[in-house]
Amino acid sequence: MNGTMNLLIGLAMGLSLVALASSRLPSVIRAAAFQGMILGTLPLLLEETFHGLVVAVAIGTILVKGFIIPNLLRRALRAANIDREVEPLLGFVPSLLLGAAATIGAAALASELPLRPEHARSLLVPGAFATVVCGFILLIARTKAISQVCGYLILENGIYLFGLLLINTTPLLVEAGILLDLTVAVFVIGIIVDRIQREFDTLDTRKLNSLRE
Amino acid sequence: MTPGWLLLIAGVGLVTGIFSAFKSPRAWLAVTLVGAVAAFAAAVWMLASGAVWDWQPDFVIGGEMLHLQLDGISAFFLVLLSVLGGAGTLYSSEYWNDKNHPASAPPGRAWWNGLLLNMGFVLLCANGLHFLIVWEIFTVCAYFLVSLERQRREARAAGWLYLAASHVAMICLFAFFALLAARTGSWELGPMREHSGLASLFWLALVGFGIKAGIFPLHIWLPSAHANAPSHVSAIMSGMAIKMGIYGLVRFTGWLPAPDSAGWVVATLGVISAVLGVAFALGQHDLKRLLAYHSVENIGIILIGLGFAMIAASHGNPVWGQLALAGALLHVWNHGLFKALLFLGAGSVLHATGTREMSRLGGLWRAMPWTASLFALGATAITGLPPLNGFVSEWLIYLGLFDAVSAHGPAAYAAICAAVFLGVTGALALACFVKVCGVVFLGLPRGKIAEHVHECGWRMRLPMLVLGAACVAIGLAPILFWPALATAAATWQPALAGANILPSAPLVALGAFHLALAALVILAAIFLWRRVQCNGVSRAGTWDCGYAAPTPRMQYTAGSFAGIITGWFAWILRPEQHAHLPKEIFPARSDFAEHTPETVLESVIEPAGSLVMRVSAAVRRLQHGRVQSYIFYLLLGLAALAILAVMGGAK
Amino acid sequence: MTIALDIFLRLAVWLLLAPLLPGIINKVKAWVAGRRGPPVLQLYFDLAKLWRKGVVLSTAVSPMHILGPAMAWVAIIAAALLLPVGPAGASLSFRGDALLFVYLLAFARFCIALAALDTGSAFEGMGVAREVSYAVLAEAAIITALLTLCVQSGSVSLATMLAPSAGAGAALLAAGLFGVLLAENCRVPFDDPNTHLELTMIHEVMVLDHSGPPLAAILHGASLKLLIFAVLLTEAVLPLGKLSLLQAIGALVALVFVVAIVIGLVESLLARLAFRRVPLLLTTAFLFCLFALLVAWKGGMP
Amino acid sequence: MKEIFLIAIPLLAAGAAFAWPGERTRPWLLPAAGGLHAMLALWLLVNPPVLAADAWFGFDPLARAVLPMVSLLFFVCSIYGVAYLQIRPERKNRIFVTALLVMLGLLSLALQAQNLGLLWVAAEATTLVTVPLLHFNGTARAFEASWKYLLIGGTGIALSLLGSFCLGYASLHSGGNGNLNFTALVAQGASLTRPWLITAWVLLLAGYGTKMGLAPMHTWKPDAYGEAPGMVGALLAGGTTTMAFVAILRVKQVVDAAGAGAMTERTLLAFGLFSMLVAALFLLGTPDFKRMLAYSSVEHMGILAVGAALGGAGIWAALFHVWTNGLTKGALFLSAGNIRRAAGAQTDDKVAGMAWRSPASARIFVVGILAVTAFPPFGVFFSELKIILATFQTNNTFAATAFLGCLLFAFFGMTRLVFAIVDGRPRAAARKTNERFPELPGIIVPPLLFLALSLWLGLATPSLLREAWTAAARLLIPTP
Repeated sequence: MNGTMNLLIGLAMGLSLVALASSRLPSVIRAAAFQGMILGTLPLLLEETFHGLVVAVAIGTILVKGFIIPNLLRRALRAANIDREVEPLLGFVPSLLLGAAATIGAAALASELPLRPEHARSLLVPGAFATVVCGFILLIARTKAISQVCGYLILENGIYLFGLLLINTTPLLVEAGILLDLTVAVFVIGIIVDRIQREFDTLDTRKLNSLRE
Repeated sequence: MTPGWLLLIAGVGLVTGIFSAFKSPRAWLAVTLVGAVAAFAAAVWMLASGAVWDWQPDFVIGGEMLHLQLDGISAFFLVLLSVLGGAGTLYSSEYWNDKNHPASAPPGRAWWNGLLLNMGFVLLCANGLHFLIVWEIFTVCAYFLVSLERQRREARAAGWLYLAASHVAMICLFAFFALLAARTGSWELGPMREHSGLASLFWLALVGFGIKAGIFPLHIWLPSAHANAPSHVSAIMSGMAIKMGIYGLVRFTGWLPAPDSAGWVVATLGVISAVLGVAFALGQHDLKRLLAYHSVENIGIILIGLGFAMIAASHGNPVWGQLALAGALLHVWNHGLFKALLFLGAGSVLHATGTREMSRLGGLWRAMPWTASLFALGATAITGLPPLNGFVSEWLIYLGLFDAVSAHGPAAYAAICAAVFLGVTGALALACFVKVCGVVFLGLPRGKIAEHVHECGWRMRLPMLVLGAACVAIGLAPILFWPALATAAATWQPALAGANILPSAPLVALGAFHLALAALVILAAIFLWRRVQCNGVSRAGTWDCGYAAPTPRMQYTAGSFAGIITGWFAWILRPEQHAHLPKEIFPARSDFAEHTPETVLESVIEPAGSLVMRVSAAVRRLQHGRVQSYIFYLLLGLAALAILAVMGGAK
Repeated sequence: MTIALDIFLRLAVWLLLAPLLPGIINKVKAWVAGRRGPPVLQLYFDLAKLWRKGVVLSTAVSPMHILGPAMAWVAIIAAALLLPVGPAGASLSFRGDALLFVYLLAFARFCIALAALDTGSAFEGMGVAREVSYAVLAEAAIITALLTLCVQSGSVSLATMLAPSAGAGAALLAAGLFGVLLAENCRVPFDDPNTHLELTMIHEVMVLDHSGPPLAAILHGASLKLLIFAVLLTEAVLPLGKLSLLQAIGALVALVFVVAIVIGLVESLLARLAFRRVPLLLTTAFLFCLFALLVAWKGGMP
Repeated sequence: MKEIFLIAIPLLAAGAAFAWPGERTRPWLLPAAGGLHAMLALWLLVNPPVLAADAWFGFDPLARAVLPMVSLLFFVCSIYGVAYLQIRPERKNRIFVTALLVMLGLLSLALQAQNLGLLWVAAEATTLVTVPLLHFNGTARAFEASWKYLLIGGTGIALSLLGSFCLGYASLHSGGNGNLNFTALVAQGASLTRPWLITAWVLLLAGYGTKMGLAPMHTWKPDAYGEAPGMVGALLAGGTTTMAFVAILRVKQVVDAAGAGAMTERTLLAFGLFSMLVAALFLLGTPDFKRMLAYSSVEHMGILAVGAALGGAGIWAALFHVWTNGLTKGALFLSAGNIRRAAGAQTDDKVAGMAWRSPASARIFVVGILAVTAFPPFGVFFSELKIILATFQTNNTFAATAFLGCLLFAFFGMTRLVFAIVDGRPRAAARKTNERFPELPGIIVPPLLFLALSLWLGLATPSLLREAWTAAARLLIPTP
């Protein structure tokens, strides 16, 4: 069980690096979506017995993170007729190196933190931290609004991964909160992206700096 | 009728004045004057009886019980406040009336009453929190009064500078009172001399109150505020508002223990303020700015007295300390009276001519004999010349200093310096006021402005007469005012209460001498006048050594007059000169102009300010609108937080 | 009643003797220059003549032009009354009168200066500017001198301050006070009372426009001031308190006479200083007084 | 269970507003719901209900100490809102009114939440519901502001979720049963696993600090406050930030109970002072008077953080400051909104002489600035004085010095800008139109009400409130 999980988490970590290295927006979106789907299946692996609510969470996550949001993003991409190139503030290679460094750092940090015996051999904690940091790098190092949304998605994925630690004990309200909020957040972001497009004729957030000192 | 009721009448009068300020100027005038008279009566009552009026109603404001107290020191200052307040009220009813200033006169009246009311409350408050509250409200009222002419850029700038400097003072007082409350566990004020942990708080009080008082390096706000305010406001600011700083220092040096070096520092600051204040005054060409610098000078004189009184108090109560204290306190009154008189006179000149530039005035005595003679009286008084009041207080301080010297105590060396500098200050002030009186009122009118002047009306003249009469009265009969002085001095440090210092300062003899001198001066003047009339008078132009066509423009100007002395002080005055001197055989038009900058403000404060602004500009560039960087800042904050959390052994 | 008589008599002596001093000085100057010179009593004649003369007033002046000299004259007389005459003491004496004495002279200066500025003439402005500026330094010197006397005697009353012997610093104090005397009374090397080049004068230029009785008041006041300073100098240096009354008065008169002669000699032998050197000389006088103070301080240490 | 109506009333009203057909009558729902809410909140303030032991939300002492302020703030703003929406008929108000009411409901929920998870959900939902409020004006600048608000605020709120998980794991690791109720967490006390606890604190402080606007996470604030309508700014500055502050206080309670009080105090003090410093530096030079209010808000958040770092007396003073700052800011934002409309611009190179163009608003603005810069007798003076007193009582002389220095520079910056806008000659373009901005009672009375409230809070702090703050402080710092 743990082996499969670690494999999937490793895959998810790899996908964040893929997102960092992608030079085209659709592949970034695809990486994020695939990562979301992988994470969606994890709750099923955690439980010995299939709890109804857990199944619902898993299906919901897969649907939202894997299909709805990527579709929304693709729609925005098409509707706005955006140039599909990712314009990085920080080059791909440095981003990738940073992402790798972050992964190693996250693993190191995770080994500092005490874990319960059942989590001790799992990649959950380092995976979560690494994904969060990769999300941050995408948020900081990319100029296009859509790639930032993807960064934010990856960040949320990392947090979700971490939340799996608590899935047994905490009421699922927290998880439901993520799904709900994430959906609405991206929905709103989508609208705004749409509006930005209309107002500024570009999705380049570098143009969004009329509010300044 | 008890002091409490009188104070109530005063308060009610001033408050109703605020409300009637907008509707009925006459009602305002009446109730405000009634308030001033009532406050005066209450203060005189307390000074005469030597008792303390203490009122603690069951009434909470801001979480603290109201506690008002009128003791010797506060009554002493309240007398001055009520006299100047009353005089300024009457004066402003003509000077700043609705006809000339339709927009600013009504709010001006309201702020005026607010100022008087809150200064009165500062004197009465015996609770630190309430002291701070009314102190700040009085500052704000003064700010709105200084910048009453809001359409003038200089008035606004002067007002802001005042507000900013006052806020620095406020911050110091914030810290002072909060520390006091934290260390004593209560906001109640009162004597706590044995609480030796409070001594170091003196420095905060010195800066806080010192800014208000206009001690030399902290005086930066004072010249422009006094120059740009309406003259009745300048009078109350210079006569009373800066004295509130002195009140604070006197009050808290009396109530709290002071560090050993406090007296020395105060006296040193006093000497610096006195000499440099008058030096800067000499460099001014703006009548009101010049008077403003004399406030710095006189605050210096007061501080010399106070400083030596503190030194004496820390060395066990020698009589010379009491002399210095009495001199300082009397100088508070005196300076309030003659400075207000001078500012009101300057206001009258400004009212008549529309300019404060001395180089455009001259020969005003013809059109404004009352103003000219009352101004001359004030000038004589502020120069500290007998037989007027300025001399009496300086004389007391001198006696204290001389006794300190002959006592051969540790303060003797300092007293030598202080006495010599006090003498120098007196001589410089004399030079300065000869210049003012001569340039503004004597000689011939310098420009067209001075040709259409008119004397002010009785409502402006009467306050000046009252103030002038007070100056003369204190000068001629100082002994009458001695009980008030003794009560206030005894309240400062009860240890000083026992000794009678009149043998060391024979005020009766001095008063008699002054009286005789005044009588003789008048007699001699009349005698000589009649002799001249008897011998016959013929009129001719001023003899100009043979020059055929003298014009008023050839008169000595204020700048040339002060040139010798400002040359001695050029190291600090740093005058800016613009000269086109005649060169050729047939010289072209030439001119020479000299301007004395605000050295402390322009060479210290402004560079420091622009440094801060450069830092601010650099930091503000970080908010450049790029959201990526903003998220990066967030990450940096997170990292800093993590380091901070792990630091300090959070294992 | 006796006090009134006392005051009256002293007043008469002061007023009558004062104009003698300039006469002596002029005689000495004439003698050094090999001239016969004006009579010693010349100033008396001048004053009498001026007192009877009519007055020419500038069209610019205010009443201050006439009142000023009168007030200054009274102030100088009042100062004279505070000054003790040897062991006879002063008619009016109280603690702190030394300071009153200094400030009375300042008051006189104030009045004369205003009366001068009244004419609106550039020359008189110049003179007043110089007068009040140099007075600053003279004031510092004279306050220091008073402090010296105060340290020596432990008193702040002229009558007792001037009684004891001057002690070790006498010579220094004499030098300092002599400098102040020359400056305050506008003698060479600070000023030249005889010159008629307006640009170079201090005191004389201030009274250019005065005439008749006011001028008489000014001249008489000036001579009285000179006498006051001479007496002050003498008493500050000489231990008059130790002598009997007659001896003391004799010594006083003799020394005042000597002072007058020295002034005359100085005026004959020295040239007037350039104006920018004047502060230097006055500072020197101040320093003499200060050193005298330090000497007295050390001497007075218990 | 009356406290549930604090949440239900606004949400029901929001539903009604969404369905309401009349564009002109819909705004009246705001004061109606706001008034009911305020009455209920005040009633609960006077009669605090007993809190059920395991309740997910409830009117506990901390909610009692701050919620009535938010309610009052909303009520007065809603009065303003009616007049404001009437003078802006060109914008459809369905979403605006609905979102405002939802926001009130969510704020009531978040302030009452007794569970870490529920608190987070409410906070996140508040973030989302703010977005339509921010771009009510529909300008390009408003969209930019909303975008930044959402991205930075979203990141912050994500961090706080991660922090919540860490705290949950700390509880789980030390043998807890996964109950994230604050009482349960506090009960675990020192047994909470230390490294997770610290990680949780760092993330939660950064996350809710972003929401609150502590530097350097404050960057969304000037943009959002600068572009939002005045009343939204007031609600953000007085309501949302209060919610974030309360969240931090609640977490601090848990971390303190676990014995890491020194760390929470150190970090809060450092971030509080840093925020004040940054705000002071920005205030010195900013030319835009609405952004100025945002920096002032950053400064006051710093003050709150400093207060929270100073133990019981400090927390008491900070709760006091929540009231005084929130209500005084209300007057400032509303009058600044009026001035902004009257002038048509918001920087000092375009705006001057507003004392003539909109005299009442300009006067309220000046008085409000003096009030917010701690001039007595307004409330902020008293609360800041209490905080300074607390710094001295805890011997934090350095903190006191830095605190006072920052106050001073902030004062310089703010008065400079405000007087430049209020006084002076109106700019040439503005002079040409020469018409006065119609200052209807509906947009003048609410800010005046705020000033009156601020005055009343300072001069005559009701003993009821004092007692409520004391109870809250005692809840957070049990040992005095």
